[in-house]
This record gives sequence, structure tokens and C-alpha cells, in this order.
Amino acid sequence: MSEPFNPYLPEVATILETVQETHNIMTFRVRFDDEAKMAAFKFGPGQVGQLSAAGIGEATFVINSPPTRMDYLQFSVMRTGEVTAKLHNLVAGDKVGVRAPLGKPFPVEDLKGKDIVFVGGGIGMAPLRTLFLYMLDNRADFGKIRLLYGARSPLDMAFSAELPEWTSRTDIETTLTIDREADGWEHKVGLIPNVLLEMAPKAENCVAITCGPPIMIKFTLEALKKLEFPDEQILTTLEKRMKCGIGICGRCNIGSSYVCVDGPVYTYAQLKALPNEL
Amino acid sequence: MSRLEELKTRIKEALPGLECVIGWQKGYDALHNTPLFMRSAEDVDKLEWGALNVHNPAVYLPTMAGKKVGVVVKGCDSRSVVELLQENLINRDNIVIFAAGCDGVVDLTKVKAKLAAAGTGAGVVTAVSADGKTVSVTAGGKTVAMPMAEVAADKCLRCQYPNAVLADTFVGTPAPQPTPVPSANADLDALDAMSVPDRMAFWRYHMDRCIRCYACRNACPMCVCRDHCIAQSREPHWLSQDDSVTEKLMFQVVHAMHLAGRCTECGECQRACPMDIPVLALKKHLNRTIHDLFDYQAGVDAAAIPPLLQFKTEEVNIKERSW
Amino acid sequence: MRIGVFVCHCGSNIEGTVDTAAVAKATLEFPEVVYATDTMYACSEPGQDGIIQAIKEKNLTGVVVASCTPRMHEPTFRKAVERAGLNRFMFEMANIREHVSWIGKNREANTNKSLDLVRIAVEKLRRDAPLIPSKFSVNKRVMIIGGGVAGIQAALDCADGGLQVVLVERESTIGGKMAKLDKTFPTVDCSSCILGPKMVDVAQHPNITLHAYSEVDSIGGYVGNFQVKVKKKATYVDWELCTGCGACIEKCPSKKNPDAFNEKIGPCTSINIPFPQAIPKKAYIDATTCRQFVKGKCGVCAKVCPTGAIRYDMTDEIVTEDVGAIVAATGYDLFDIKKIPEYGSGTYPDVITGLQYERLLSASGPTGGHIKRPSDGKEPKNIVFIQCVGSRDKSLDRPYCSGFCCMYTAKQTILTKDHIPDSQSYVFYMDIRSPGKMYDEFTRRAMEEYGARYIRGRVAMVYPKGDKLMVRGADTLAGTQVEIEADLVVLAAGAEAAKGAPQLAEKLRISYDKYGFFMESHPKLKPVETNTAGVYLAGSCQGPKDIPQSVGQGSAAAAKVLALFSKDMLESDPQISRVDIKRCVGCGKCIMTCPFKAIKEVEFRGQKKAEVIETVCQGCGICTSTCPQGAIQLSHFTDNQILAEVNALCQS
Amino acid sequence: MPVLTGKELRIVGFLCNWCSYGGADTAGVGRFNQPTDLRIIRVPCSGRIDPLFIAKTLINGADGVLVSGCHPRDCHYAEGNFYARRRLEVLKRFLPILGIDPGRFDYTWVSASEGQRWQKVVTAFTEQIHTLGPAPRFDAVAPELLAKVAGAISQGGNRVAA
Amino acid sequence: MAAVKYISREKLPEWLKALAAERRLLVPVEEGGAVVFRAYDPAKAPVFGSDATAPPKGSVFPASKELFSYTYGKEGEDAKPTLTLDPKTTAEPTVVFGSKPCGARGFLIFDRVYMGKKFPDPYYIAAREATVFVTMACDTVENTCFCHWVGSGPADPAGSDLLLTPVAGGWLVEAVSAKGEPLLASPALTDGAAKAAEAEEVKAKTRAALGEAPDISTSKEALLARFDDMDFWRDQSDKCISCGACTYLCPTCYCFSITDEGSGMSGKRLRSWDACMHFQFTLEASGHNPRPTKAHRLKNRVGHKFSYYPTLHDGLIACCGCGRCVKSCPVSVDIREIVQNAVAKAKA
Repeated sequence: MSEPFNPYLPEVATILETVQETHNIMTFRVRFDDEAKMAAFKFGPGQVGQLSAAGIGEATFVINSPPTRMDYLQFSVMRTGEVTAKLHNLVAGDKVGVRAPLGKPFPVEDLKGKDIVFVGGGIGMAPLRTLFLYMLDNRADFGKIRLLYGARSPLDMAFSAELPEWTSRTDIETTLTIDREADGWEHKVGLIPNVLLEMAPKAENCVAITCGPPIMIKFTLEALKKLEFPDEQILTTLEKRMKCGIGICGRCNIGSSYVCVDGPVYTYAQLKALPNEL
Repeated sequence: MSRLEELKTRIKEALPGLECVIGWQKGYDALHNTPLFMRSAEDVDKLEWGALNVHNPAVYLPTMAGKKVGVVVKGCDSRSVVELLQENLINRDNIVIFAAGCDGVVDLTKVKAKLAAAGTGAGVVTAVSADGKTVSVTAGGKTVAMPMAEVAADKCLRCQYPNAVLADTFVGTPAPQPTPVPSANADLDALDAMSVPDRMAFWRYHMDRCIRCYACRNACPMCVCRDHCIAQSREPHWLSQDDSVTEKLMFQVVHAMHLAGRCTECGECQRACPMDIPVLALKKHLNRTIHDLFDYQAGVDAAAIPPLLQFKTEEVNIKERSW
Repeated sequence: MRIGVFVCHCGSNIEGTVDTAAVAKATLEFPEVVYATDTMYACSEPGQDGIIQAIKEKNLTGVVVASCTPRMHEPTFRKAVERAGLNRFMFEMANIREHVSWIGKNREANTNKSLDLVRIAVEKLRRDAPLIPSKFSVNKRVMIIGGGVAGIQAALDCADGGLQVVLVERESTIGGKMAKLDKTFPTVDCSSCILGPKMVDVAQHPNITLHAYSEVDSIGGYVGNFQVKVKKKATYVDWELCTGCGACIEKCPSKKNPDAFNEKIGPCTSINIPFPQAIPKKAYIDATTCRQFVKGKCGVCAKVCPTGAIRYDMTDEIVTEDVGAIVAATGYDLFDIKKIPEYGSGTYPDVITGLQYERLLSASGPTGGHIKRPSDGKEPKNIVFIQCVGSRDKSLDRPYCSGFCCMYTAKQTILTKDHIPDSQSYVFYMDIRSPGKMYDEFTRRAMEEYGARYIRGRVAMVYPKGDKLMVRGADTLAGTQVEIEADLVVLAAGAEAAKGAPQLAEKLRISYDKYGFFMESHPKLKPVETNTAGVYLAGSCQGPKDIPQSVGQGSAAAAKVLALFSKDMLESDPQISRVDIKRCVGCGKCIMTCPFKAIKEVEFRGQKKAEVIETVCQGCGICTSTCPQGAIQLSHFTDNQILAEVNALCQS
Repeated sequence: MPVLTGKELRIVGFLCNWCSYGGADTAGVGRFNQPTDLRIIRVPCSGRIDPLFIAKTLINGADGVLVSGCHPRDCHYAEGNFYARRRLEVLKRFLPILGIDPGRFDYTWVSASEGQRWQKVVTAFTEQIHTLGPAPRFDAVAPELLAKVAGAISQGGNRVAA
Repeated sequence: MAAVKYISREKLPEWLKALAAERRLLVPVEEGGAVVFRAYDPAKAPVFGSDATAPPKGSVFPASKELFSYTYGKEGEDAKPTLTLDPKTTAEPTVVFGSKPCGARGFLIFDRVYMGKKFPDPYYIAAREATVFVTMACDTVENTCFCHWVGSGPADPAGSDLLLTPVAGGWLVEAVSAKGEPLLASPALTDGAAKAAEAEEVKAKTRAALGEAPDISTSKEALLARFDDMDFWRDQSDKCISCGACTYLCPTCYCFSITDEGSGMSGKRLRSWDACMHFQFTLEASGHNPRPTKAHRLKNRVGHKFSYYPTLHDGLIACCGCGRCVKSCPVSVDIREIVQNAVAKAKA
């Protein structure tokens, strides 16, 4: 008799590779040990997973590799607490548990044919990366794609290995920025919202997708409003403390919306309709 | 003017300069009073004074740090205020203390037992009257008269400070200090009389029904860690979430040890416990130890240093063991 | 995490009673241990290379070595893992030698216990985090406490090395015990002839500031930045003006005071310069005997002083010296011979200590170098020396050997013969301890060339007979009782810790043994270091020493200070407490209990929080056990680490 | 297997690094034979030892806990053992009310030079624990004992009303 | 429906013994002044008079439950790590005997969440299916009772499998679900038809004693309307001490925490009761807390029960009106008052 599906039971996965992105961000590339399950695994860009270090606990991270590249699932983990500290101690070959996919993905179908502006700050680039790469892998389906990615300093910039490719591609427009001047930095210097205003993307047929620290989001939203982006054309992802990931345990709800099942992707219009408890 | 009326008058006078004044009002039924946060004159009119004011309002003070608040206190409550002052957890300039002589408060568990013995229950109480000596409770149509000495909280039966040890406004005549009643320490005496293995069984029996709600902790005015209690942290990770008697007891040990030399025996931990677990006995025992070792009582001197936060190079009452 | 476990045989020291291979194999069952091996000598070069190689080959991220005590080789192995690229705190030790193999012979129990100790080391290591030291500047001044020969040597070596030196001396002159000696063994050269020039060097050295007649009042700060408050005791003489001419001493009417410098066998004046070669050569008034102070009138010295230097209203003064290191060289004091009444000290004036005898021998002593016994000034002919008075005697709680008495007694018998050719010396001894270069030859000369009669045995009692003293003892070699008629009895009083040594140790935050001698960091490998960074030891304050040993230690301590100061910046030990600002409720209990004032209150977003001052924190962890919410955690000994060790031991 | 069943009991030691751990080292260097039950956890200072560690260790099933630090006045950190002395004494007196035999915990002072004293302490404490035998556990109180105590409680009432 | 039965007080132990022989039988017993559900012990008389201090929530949703155990291992020469997870979803057959209707009704609230379509919870489902509720209708009402406010009542059979109604000399026994029926087979039970009328009378009398319920049908909107009115929530929460008594004693509170506990190579992942009134509940690793004060947390607690849950679940209020949160609250916070205040404020 086969066991009923157990939403609490992680898939055992092996770390194939780790990348120290910044002093406190580490990227993990993992594959399920059960190859059949790996082959059958489906998810949409923006969906999250619970990464377990059994014995310590679980934490939620977006799957930041795109569904178009299934050699591994990639998670980028900023060290903030007990679970993330343990994850940072792991090395290739170590075992983790993965419960995924959870939550809802970006509304990819609705984005087709649109111009896209990604605005990512710091670790907030992770949720954007999955959709960004998905779009690159399906380049023809989308209009003009622009990426604005900022971090405090060059050393705080995750995914640095990929940046040369992103900046050199001609079918997209990538802008990198840091908060303050730094030696050897060849890109922009300035706060993300200001650089965004300089870029001045046209709102027409364009969707802005943003993720980053709260303060950056606040001013980016203001900038987008200045640029006359309607609320429905702004997408962001929310971060909340989650335990179950399946809409039960009662932590991540904002009123009656459970971020773990209804989110983490929301339009600004949806967010405004929710009670104010971020 | 009664103590209550004078208190109301004085609070109304002071209220304009205060964020609020904390006291008591009638609760959901005649047997239950409940804490009252007075912000307007109408609120002040709800104030109650008497045997049903079982709660210790000092518990709210540390969370209101930075605001100027008033608090109405019984003698025992005032000791918690003193202890909080001593530990710099509240600022004397921000606290206005209103007090009156206290004739003791009831222990609702004892009242419940009396009602049960009379064939009725605390859930159906319709009226309560008290005259200082007797509490009359009407429940399920029966009126049960209970001598105060039989239903007063243990702390009242051995009360040393019926009048606040510290007050800005003390109204009415001071209450006389009651003669200690032997049964006031019955819980600790009973434990003392047990063998050590029996005590282990005692705690195993009682802690088993603990639901880990931490009411004991949150009702404790000296549990100042509150949101950051090590009972619920992973770093440090003192307790697991296992539903086991060892984890539950370990929390009581944490609570008691953290209170050693700071506990004023207000009894809120035990009163708050929805499962009626006699956790106060642990603190009583520690207080006795602290008194024996350091001749110290918490909550009477705002300038004192808690005994476990200081030392003497020669400890008079600690004998070195010979090996 | 990838942990490697290395179980050391320590030759047969561990392997003899612990199955190290079995321990290594079993540790592979522990979490995150990916490699385990036994090794012959983990601390040896090949042993360390093996660890480094394994770290590199097996990609280890943490290492446990099960071997000897971490108090011995933790630094060694930390350096080794650091050489392999790991942070040095990603390392733990299990002490399976001192705590296992050496204390029991049951191989099964030892093997099992060793495994348990590795288990807790692994659990602790799994919760270790890399710690990175921060740097702070060093005040390159050094304070030497004590101006005896050890302190003088340390001061001169430091000063010659270019350091600013503050030398603090309790007496009014430096020189210490050596200044009181007549001659020194085994060369029999004049003590003041070899010490005097060094004392002058101290006085003249531009890098040395001397605070004589001063004591350390309190010590704050930490290595690199100590603040020492020095109490300059009132001398009642303005030393800026005093020329040391001695006019006041000549005229002082209070002349019959016991002279401390002469070990109280001669008199001195109330205003005094202890001896002609004193450094500084300045007069001071002993207020306990001075008539001006005792009777309220006199003022003779003030009248005669040609420079007007007398200041009866002088008071003690506190000066603060900022220094980066401290050398304690406070020397020793003598065992109080009155504690052995059988020897008659205190009752019979002709029972004296060896050091008093030195003063009788010394040309600058009270008798001008003529041996005259205290009672009647007669020249003694028969002199009995008694060894081990207050040494090697459990009944007196002085079980240790004072080390130098055998040698100075031999020297004194030689000098006696030189002074009084027709004299006869007798020496009662337990064993002759003369393990130094030319030492044993020297004692033999005393017996063979100078005819001292050595009697192996203890003296039972000394009693008077006429103007003589009868010394009754045993000759254990002959197996007979002996009784010797003596004109003078000289007791080789043992050395004990200087008065006030424990109090000073507490100020220095260093340990001392039950006799008051300061504890060195390691009895063999760190003889002049202490467990408090920046505090060093020289000379007899650490235990009885003769002159060459003291001088050697003075130089050694100086070398340590020079090495410490060779860097402009010191690294602070990162093993300190850290505050989780999110969890701190600002109650200040940690601030109250920190012995080092290393925690301060700060304001963070309008809330009170605790903050650790990195360079001041010493890593004791009192704050961690005080903080009820565990918001301040001592790195490397966090609650979770200790709890993990506890849990590992409690699991069934 | 953490302890040798039937031969050893579970004894946990908390020793300060500077004095007592060194004293235990000295005992080792002197080859002073000791029972093998004790497992030593090294801490920097006896002041680092939160009494709760000891309570936790005992409640979680250790048969004995021994704490040792520098002699009073001789703390490497000047004051740690003074605080420890107060806290440990309070704990020691607290244990019996919980139902833990106070003989299962002791604290003492042993300096780095006192190897022989350490041997004596370990031997005496280990003997003491063996005399007490394996510690009863809260989560395994014998049903008969539990029934007896429960019976007494339900008769006398949970809290004694006057 | 099977015929109604009757069980006399005298025969009750016989029935209980029979039930206990086949499965875990939980009954309310007094323990140190509190009444809690414990495995039946013939030597200890169950307490059926007043409602238990703690509801039988733990029978299906234990305070702490192992979701799975984990074991790390190593493989081969180079000690490659392995990880094995072993879940235990099975549940022990159980009868909960003697709960009041509100205690059993609580699981209706659970069912909607734990037996949803998207992520049915195998642990809950197994336990729920293995548990039979033999409920006792109330014959007295307490000051804290308000089951009639939330669509329930003193003889509400919802969530129960058998319903016992006190009548003279014993109880009328009615099967409410097919799951309950087999339990009626015991010879201790006799035909109860004759007692049915008396039972109806008891039910009606008890219901009448509760009086009229106020109209809180607008609570959904009324509470949402107060969402940003933090002064309102400050006033409601002032005296709350932010403990978990209300939550843990609530038959409908179903939130939980997941934590790992382990030592060495193995351990377990636990699901344990958690309380939304605790600061830690929503505390994020960064230190940010979306519900930083007790006012925020009480708002969520009341809002969840009387607004958010009904919004998601066809208007069903996530409260069974048992009144434990009021009765057991150390400071007598009264959820009835809060809901009414919000409703009144919305009307005004």
C-alpha cells in the first residue's frame, strides 16, 4: 500500500555544489536523490521550497534556478539564524531535505508579450533570477527585458559569476549599481530607486517586478508610481516566517491571505487590498 | 470617604498627566475582577478595591517603559514595583503609585473548592459580597459564606506588607498587619515533609498536565525577558518542544532560578496557571534559601542589589565542603 | 561540516591504556565526522603535517585532536589547522591523556571514556564558528614591580631594548635582598660590587622612571593598555631637593631604631638612607619613630638640611602610569624563625638568621664586617649553622625546598673561616642541594678546605649554658646524639612569598599557589608568563631562586615584553562575549557582574542595550550565565555548545 | 555506549580552565589513579557555569554533577567563582525540593597545583554517586510511587485550603 | 439511525471497561484541581459534571507529535553522508468519552483546514478517523458559556459520534454518526426510547438557560474594519499578558510550530502546539516581526476566529463558544466582549 502524500515530508536531496556569493550569502545546487521524483518535478518561476537541515529545522527560500534548467534546483541562502547558519556549514555531498514547490509562481502566461523591468536589490535578486533566466530561455515570448540589480557594494553582489554574461547580452539591458563608489567598479553608482528613475522605463505594456529589502521596495514603489506604473503592473514577492508552507500553521497570514499558498508573488494592487500587516 | 472613593478622586486629579492608570474593575462575572486601564474619568469610575483584586498590576509596567503611567497597588504589588525599580526596568520618574491599605484578596481556587463542597460551582456565580472578614458567594441559587481566613490567598495569610512599601499617594488608614496563619505555608510544608523520591513523583504528577502556555511566566512581574525567554528560543536552545514532563519541569526550574533573589512571592505564577499546578512552592523554597544564605528579601529596598548579582569574599552562611 | 578526528598514541602514554585505533574507528559513527585516524605523536612535525594533509585531502572543515590537555597543545594544533587554511577556532581537543590514560589502567573503561570525550568535542566543534581577532594598539611602556636583582635586570634589559620602563620599589632604595648580602656563591665575589653598578645604571638610564618607596594601588585595563595606580608613600623629604648628603642622619636624635636594612641587628636613625650605595640615595623619615611625628616636636632634620628638603606635611600620593605590560618581581621574604621556639630565636639573641649573619659579615653592616655576636659583641669561635629552618617541613606547612640555603650556608662557613681563622663551623643539614655550575665543588671546598663540619641530622633544641648555646641534635649518619657548644647559632631561614604577594596577585588578576608564590603559565614551558596576558614574572616571587636564576628570569621576562612590544598592534582574543542585540532587554545585569567593566550600556533605536568592549573582555563568561535570556553569549563556549556537550553525555 | 553499564555511572564535571581543569591535568601528570566515570566539560571559569546547566544535566538523566573552580580569591577572572559560589549553593539547596538528591551535585575548589586534591575529590564524589546508585528519572517514576503520591495529593487537595 | 439507548450510572463502568478493552479510552478525570482527559483507569472515577479544564484536543492533535524521525548515516570509504526520513502517520484507535459538545465541535474547525483538498494532512486524517467522540450534552450552563453565539448549543451533535444526554439515573444515548453506532452494541446499554422525551426537555431547558445570543453576524466585516484602528486594539489588549492559555485550551485553535530535536546522528521533526499570542510566533530570523505587540497578536487571534476563517470557510466561525479562553485567562480577557465591541463600533 502506498503511503498517502505527506506534505510535511521533505525529499532527501544531495548538495551538488555550493557557491559563496557574498560574505553572508551562499548558493546551494541540489538534486533529489530519487531520480524519478527529480525527473517528474515541476514548478513555476517564483515558487518557493522549504530547505531542511534535519536536526536544526527548515527555512523558506525561492527556487532561484529556472524551470527551464533542471540539472539542479538552486537556492541562495543569507545567513540570518540557526537554520541558515547550519546550511552555510554544509558542503557538497551533504544531505538536505526539500519540500517544494510551495506557493504560487509569477503569472508567466500573463507576462508573455510584455516588456519587463526587473528591479532587484541584494538577496532580493534571487526570486527575480528564476523568472529572469526563464525569460532568457524563452526570449521570444517577451518584449524588452531590462534588469536593474543593485547591492550595497560589489562584494555584496550575489550571482557575480553570471553578471558578465548578463551585462554583455545584447537582447537584454542590464544595469548594475552599488550604493557608494568602490575601486574597480565599472558600473553605476547610486541607489536603486534613483537609478530606476534615470532609466525611466515606459509603463505602457510593461510590468515591473521588484524584490529587495523593505526600505528599497518602499522607494522603488514610489519611483514606479512616478513613472506611472499602474498597481496591477507591479509585481513583488513577500517574505514571511513560514513553518508548514501549506496554509495551516497560522504564521504567514495577512488577514485571510496565506502568503505560503496565495503568495509569495503579489501585484501591488493585491497587496494594497490586503490588511496592513507586513 | 471610603478608600475606593478617595482613590478615584486622587486618580482623576492625576490622570491628565498620565498615559493611563492601571487598576481593577469588575470582570465578566461577579466572582472575577479584571485589570483596568484608566484613560478617562469614566474609566476611573469603574475602579474596584477589595478582595477580588487578585491580579498584580506591576506586571504591565516594564512593557510600558518610556510612558508616564500610574498604578494602583496592594502592599504585595508594591514590592514588585520596588523590585522593578531596583533592576532599572522601570524609571521612578515615570511611575506614579497609588495605594491603600489591603485587607487581603481571595484565592479563587479556594473559593472554587468551597463552592464545590457546597454542591455548586464557580461557573454559575451570580453575586459576591465581602466585608473584610467574610466573603459571601451566591452561585446556582445558593449563598455560601466563607470566612476570609479560609479563602484568602496564602500570601495574605502571612502578609508582612499590607500597606505599600512605596507609594506616591496612599489613601485611607493603613491596614493592620495580619497575624501569620500556620496554614499559609501548607504547600511548602507538605513538600518539606515528603521524601526526596516522593517529591520527584509529586512534580512528575503535576507537571504532566502542564500545557506550556507560559501563563506562569507572563503573569510574573519579574519575568522581564518576556518576548525573549530562553524557553522558546533556539539560540540558546534550552528546551525542546517535546511534550515531556522533563521539559516542562525544566522550564519551572528556569523560571525559579531566574527568580532566585528577585521573587517577591506575589503568587501570580500559580494563580495564573490554568491547570492549577502548584508552581509557587518552588519559588517559596528558593526564597527561603535566599533568606537563609543572604538574609535578603526581595522587593523592599529599591537600592539593594539582588544577592545573586553580587558576592562577598567571605560568605558567612556558605560552608566549604571538606573533601 | 566535515570533521576529522585524530587520536594520538602519545607514544605509549595514551596507547598504553587506550585503544586509540578503536576510538578513531568508533568516532566515524559521530555526526559529520568523515575522517578519523590514530597517530603516533599528533604534536610532532609529522603528526601536524598529517593533520594538515588530511584537512586538504579530505576537505575537512573542522578538526578534533584527542591527545593531551588543551592547556598544553591547543595553541600548537590551532596553528596547525590555521596553516591548512582553517580558522583556528574550528578545532577542539579531547584530553585523553591527563584525564584518561594517565589516571587509570582499565583499557576498556579508558577506551570507552576517550570515545565519550571525543563525542563531546565533536558536538562542541559542530557548533563552533570561525572567530577573527580584531587589532588594537599597544602602549610600549612596561612596569616592573620590585627592584631586586630580578627586577633590576628586567628593567635594564627592557630599557636597553628601547622601552620606557617604570620601576616600582616598595623600599626607599632598590637592591632587594642581594644588596644585603656580603659575598655571593660560588665565586665569593662581593655582592654590592656586582649589584652596585647595575643599580647605578638604573638610576642613570634615560628610559627608566623609578618610583621608590611606592606600592601598586590598583590595576585596570588589559594587555597593551594597563592603567596602574601607584601609591608613592610619604617620605617627608622632598627628593627633588635631597642630595643624600647625610647631614640629617648625623644630627637625628632618634638613633636607636632597629635597622630594617640590617635585619634589625643594628640601630638606625628615624631619618635614614639605608646604605651608602642606595639608589636613589635619598633620605626618608620613618614616621613611626620620628620624634616630630611621635612627640610632635623636634624638627632637627629640617633645621640642618642644607637644601630645606624636609616636608613633615607630606602625604601619600597616587600617580597613574599607563603601561602595556607588567613584570612582577616582588621577591621573597624569610620564614619567621620564631615559629620554631625550640631553636630559641627571640629568646636568645645569639640565634640569628642567615641574612642577619650576612649583615655581620658585611663591611657596610652594623659591625663593620667584624663578626660580633649580638648578645655581647664577642667574636664567636664555634658557630652552628642549622639548615632547612622553615623549608622541607610539612609540619610547618612549608614542604618545599628554598633552594639556595645550602649554598649560602656553605659560603658563610667559608667566610667565617676567612674572618676568624681559629673558628669552627658546624652545619646540621638534611641533604645538601647543590645542583648548579660549580656549586657542589663549592660545598666540598667548605668541608674539605675550610673544615666546616657537616652533620646530617636535625636539631632537636638549642638551650643556653652560661654564655654559650648548647645545640642538641642527631647525627643520623653516625646514629648518635650530638651536642655542640656554640657561640652563635645561624638559622638558614627558608624563603616564603613576599608579604602582600596574594593581594598584589589579585590586583594583577594572576593566580598564586597556597604559599603565595605566583603561578606561572606553565611550569616548564612558560616559566615567566602568567595566565593574564601582558603580565610576566621574574625572580623569587614565583618560587625561591638564587641570584643567577633570578637574573636569568629578569632577562627572560624582558625578552617576553620586548617580543610582545615588537608589534605595533596587538590582536585581541576573539573568544569574547557577544550581544544578540535583538534579544537583549537592556536590564544591565551583565554590566553589574562583569569583573572587567567590559560591557557598557548603549542606546539602539531608542532602547537600552548592552555592548561588549572587545579589547577589555577577557572571555570569562560570567555575563553569559547572568543574562536570563541568554542574549549575551561567550563565543566558543556558548550555551548551545555546553548544552550540546551535556546532551551528548546524557543520551543513553 | 556513553558509560560502561553496570560499572560506571554517568557523572558530568564542569571545570574551570585555569584552576580545576589544570588540577585534573596535574593529577594526570602525577599518575594519580581515579575512577573512570567522570566526563569533564571544560569551561573558562566557574562563573560561566549557569546553575541551569547542572539542573538540565541532572533532569536529563545524569547520575551526578561535579563542579570545580579556582579557590575563592584565586579566580583567573578575579570574581567568577564568587558569583559561582552563591549560585551553586542556591542550586544545591534547591535540588531536593525538585526530588533530586542533593548528594548528586557538589561543587568544590581545586587549584592547578592540587593534583592530589583533585584525585581525592573525584574519588570521593564518584563513591558518593555509586552509593546513591543510578538516578531515578522524572520521566520514569515508578507507577506505584506515582499512584501513592497522586493518591495523597487528591486526598489532601492540590493546594491546602484552610 | 439506530434506536436510542439508555445507560444507567451503575452500568456506566461496565460500558467504559468494554470500550477500554478494545482501544484507548480517554475520559475526563480530576488531576490536582484541573480536569483533564486521561486514559481510563477503573480505579479513578471520571468527572462528568463540569466541563474539563482542557478540552480533548490532544486526542487527535497532540501537543507534540513526531512528523518523522531522521537518521544520518555514512556510506563507503569516504563516509558519504546519507539521510533517511521515517514518517509515522498511523494513529491509535481511540474513544473520547465525556467531552461536552463544544469540545467535540472544535474538530469541525480543524477538519476544514486539515482535510482540505490541496494538502490533506495524513497525520490529522489518520487520528481523526481513528477517534470516536462520545459526547455529553450539557445540563447546566456557566457564566462563560457562549456556544449559542457561534451556531452551536448545549446539545450540539456536530463533531460527535454519540451524544449522551443526562436524564434521571443515567444518560440517553443517541448515535450521531455511523462511526458511533457500533459502540452501542454493549449489553450495558438498554433501550432508551422511554427517556427520549425527558432528554429533549433537558436539552431545551439548558438551551433556554443560555438566553438569547447577541447578533454578531457582521463580525467578519466589523473586525476587518478595525484592522488599522490600533487604539481599539490597544484598549482590547491592554490587560492581556500575551500567554498561551487561551490558545492551548481552545478546542478550535489549530496553529502549530515545527521544530527539529535531535542529538548525534538522529532525531525527529516535531509538530507542536503554538500560540499566536507569543511574540516568537511570527518573529522572523532578521528580527522583524509583523505582529510585534500583543495588540497586533490579539487582533490576529480574534480576527482569525471571527473574520478570516469565516471568510475562507463559508462563514463558519472558528470558535465553539466553550468559554475556556475567558475562564482560564489569568486576567479574564473576554473574547465575547471584544467581538461585540468591534461589531458595535462598526454599527456606530
